[in-house]
Amino acid sequence: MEYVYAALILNESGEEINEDNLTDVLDAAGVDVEESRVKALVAALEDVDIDEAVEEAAAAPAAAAGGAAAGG
Amino acid sequence: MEYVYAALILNESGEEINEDNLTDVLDAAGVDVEESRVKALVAALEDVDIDEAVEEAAAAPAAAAGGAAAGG
Amino acid sequence: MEYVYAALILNESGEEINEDNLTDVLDAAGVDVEESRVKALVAALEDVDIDEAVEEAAAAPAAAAGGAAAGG
Amino acid sequence: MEYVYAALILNESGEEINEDNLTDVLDAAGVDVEESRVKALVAALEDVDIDEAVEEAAAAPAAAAGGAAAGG
Amino acid sequence: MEYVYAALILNESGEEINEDNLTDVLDAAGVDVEESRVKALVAALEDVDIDEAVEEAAAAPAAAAGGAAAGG
Amino acid sequence: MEYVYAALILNESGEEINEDNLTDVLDAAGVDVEESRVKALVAALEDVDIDEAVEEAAAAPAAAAGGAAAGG
Amino acid sequence: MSAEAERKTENLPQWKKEEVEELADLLEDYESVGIVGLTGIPSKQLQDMRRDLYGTAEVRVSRNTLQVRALEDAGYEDLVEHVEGHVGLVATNDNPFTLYKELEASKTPAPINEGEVAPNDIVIPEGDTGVDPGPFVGELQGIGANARIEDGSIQVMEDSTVLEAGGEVSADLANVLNELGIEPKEVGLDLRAVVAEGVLFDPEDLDIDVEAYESDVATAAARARNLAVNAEYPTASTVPTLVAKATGEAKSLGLQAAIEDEELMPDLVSKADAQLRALAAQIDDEEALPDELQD
Repeated sequence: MEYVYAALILNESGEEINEDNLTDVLDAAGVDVEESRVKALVAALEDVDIDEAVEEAAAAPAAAAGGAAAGG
Repeated sequence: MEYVYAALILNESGEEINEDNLTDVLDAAGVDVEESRVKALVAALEDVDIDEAVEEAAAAPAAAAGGAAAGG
Repeated sequence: MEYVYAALILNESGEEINEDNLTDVLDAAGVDVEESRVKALVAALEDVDIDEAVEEAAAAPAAAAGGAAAGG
Repeated sequence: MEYVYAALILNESGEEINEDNLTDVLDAAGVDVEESRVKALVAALEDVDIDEAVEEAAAAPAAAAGGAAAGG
Repeated sequence: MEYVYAALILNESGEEINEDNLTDVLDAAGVDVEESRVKALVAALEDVDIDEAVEEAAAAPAAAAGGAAAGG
Repeated sequence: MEYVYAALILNESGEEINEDNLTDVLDAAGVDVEESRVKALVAALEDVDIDEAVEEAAAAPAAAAGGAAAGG
Repeated sequence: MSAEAERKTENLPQWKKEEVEELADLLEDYESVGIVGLTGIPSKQLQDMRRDLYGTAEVRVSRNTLQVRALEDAGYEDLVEHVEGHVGLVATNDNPFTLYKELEASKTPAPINEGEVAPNDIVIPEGDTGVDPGPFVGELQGIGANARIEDGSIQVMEDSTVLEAGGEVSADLANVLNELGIEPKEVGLDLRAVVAEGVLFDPEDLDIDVEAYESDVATAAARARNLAVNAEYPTASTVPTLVAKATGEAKSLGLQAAIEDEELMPDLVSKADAQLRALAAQIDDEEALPDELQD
């Protein structure tokens, strides 16, 4: 998921989510960057409203956290 | 959440989650890094097993995708 | 199921969901296409708002996946 | 989701989920295929048991259907 | 969490949530105050509507279960 | 709730939750301290397992958020 | 002692002077002073209570007129109106709320006599009275208890309130209660009012709802958690939630954008499957669907 996290950081910092920026972030984190994944990620995010997608998760923030508990 | 995302990238790449590495990742993403927040995060993570936290979150994969929204 | 997936791909690519297009997609996937089924599907989808159905389901897989957990 | 749909059609027709086959299906559907996404998809699916993933989702099909109904 | 409690007291008393005030409150409580944590808190709270943020559930594991149930 | 927050700080710092300490914390926060409320809080908390109550809140914060009776 | 107080006591006989002085010392030595009702406490029990309170509070009993004088001299005018009936002074350095709790906890049940006023509802509890069949069943019925003979003894069929709070105990009721060993009174030092550091507290003020405070503690903790998580302030207790939130966000984005990530594939596949089923659910024609999608 490191590629997705990298995109999320760029989204918060307001930088463009392009191949160069993603590669820089992942490089800095010591990730052995695969160019095709970066490309694919940029393409996948092209028409997506990231803030909206993130917000949808926020609707169930703990859902994730509480998964185990909820199952019990 | 950019600080947390950065920690999660480092966690996935297997790099140590320390002040220097976090700062590098955030810098690369164009984040105006606040040292104190980096410090606070590192300190907080000292007592937390991040893998466990991630795993617990993963236990409820779909919930994050909007389960709560559907319920709400 | 492959017939319905083929319809979903056409829906996303913006191509018309007609017999020719469905047959092309299924052919390309190595499916031994049954003409009558293609006809029936095209007719059946005429009155369906595919985007709506798909969107609703986007919320539901979560529910589905979570359902098991919650039930457990 | 068209890339995922394409993979699932191939999975059902019993064809191999490789770059060529995916590209063929998507091409036939009029999708402007991005090679990098195809590559990334093939790589990502390498260790995934698609049938298992589908079965898990199917384990709570009522939830999915019900979700849609409730939303409708 | 003592730093957060201190911020909440200041929020209720109407005093500014700054480093000096937080340090005073924590000092008075016998806390061995770490400047970086105080700074980090002030930074984190800068753009936050505290009254709103305290009411917004940050973790509601029950919601996850409910979401799934509602879907079913 | 500022009185309760003050008690929670003392609880975390390991200081005794008594009138003097509570008054000091609240004073430092610029609260116009009512002695009788401090006294009542001290007496009431003698019978409350604070750590347990805090933990319960962490498990079901949404439920707890409704409470606010006495200290508010 | 102030000059004014000196003057007030000068007309009293020597023993009274001494007693007022003793009371004055008591009032001066402690931060909080209150009036306790002593009605119905046998003197032996009072001795025990005073001993139990040693180190916490001091109880002094004296003539009411002398208590009033001592209170007035010491500036406790607010308490004077509570000096009525059989009362004593209580003095403590403890928190008055704590004192009230301790006094309430030390109360013990006691029988109630004919002519006394019920301090609370008097209830004959459901169950076997253990009394052999006989005229007692009539006595029970006479005071309003739902009683009858069953299985060879007198049974009360349901909890029966036989006198409401404030009612006067009749001779018959006192007899029945005595026979059953029911002690409806709570006897003990009954705190009527306290002045602590200048503030007057009534029993209603002092009767704190511990559960409400407990719920406040939980609420305060929940709010702090919410704030810390929503403001993304990491602490040992909020980091797991923040991590979960971040992974949830990444997952949500990944699913929405259909990002080709290994971790996301199972969820993407199930999402596709769910979409397929949702679409199939809208299709009426069986011809159009494979068997596995038909209802």
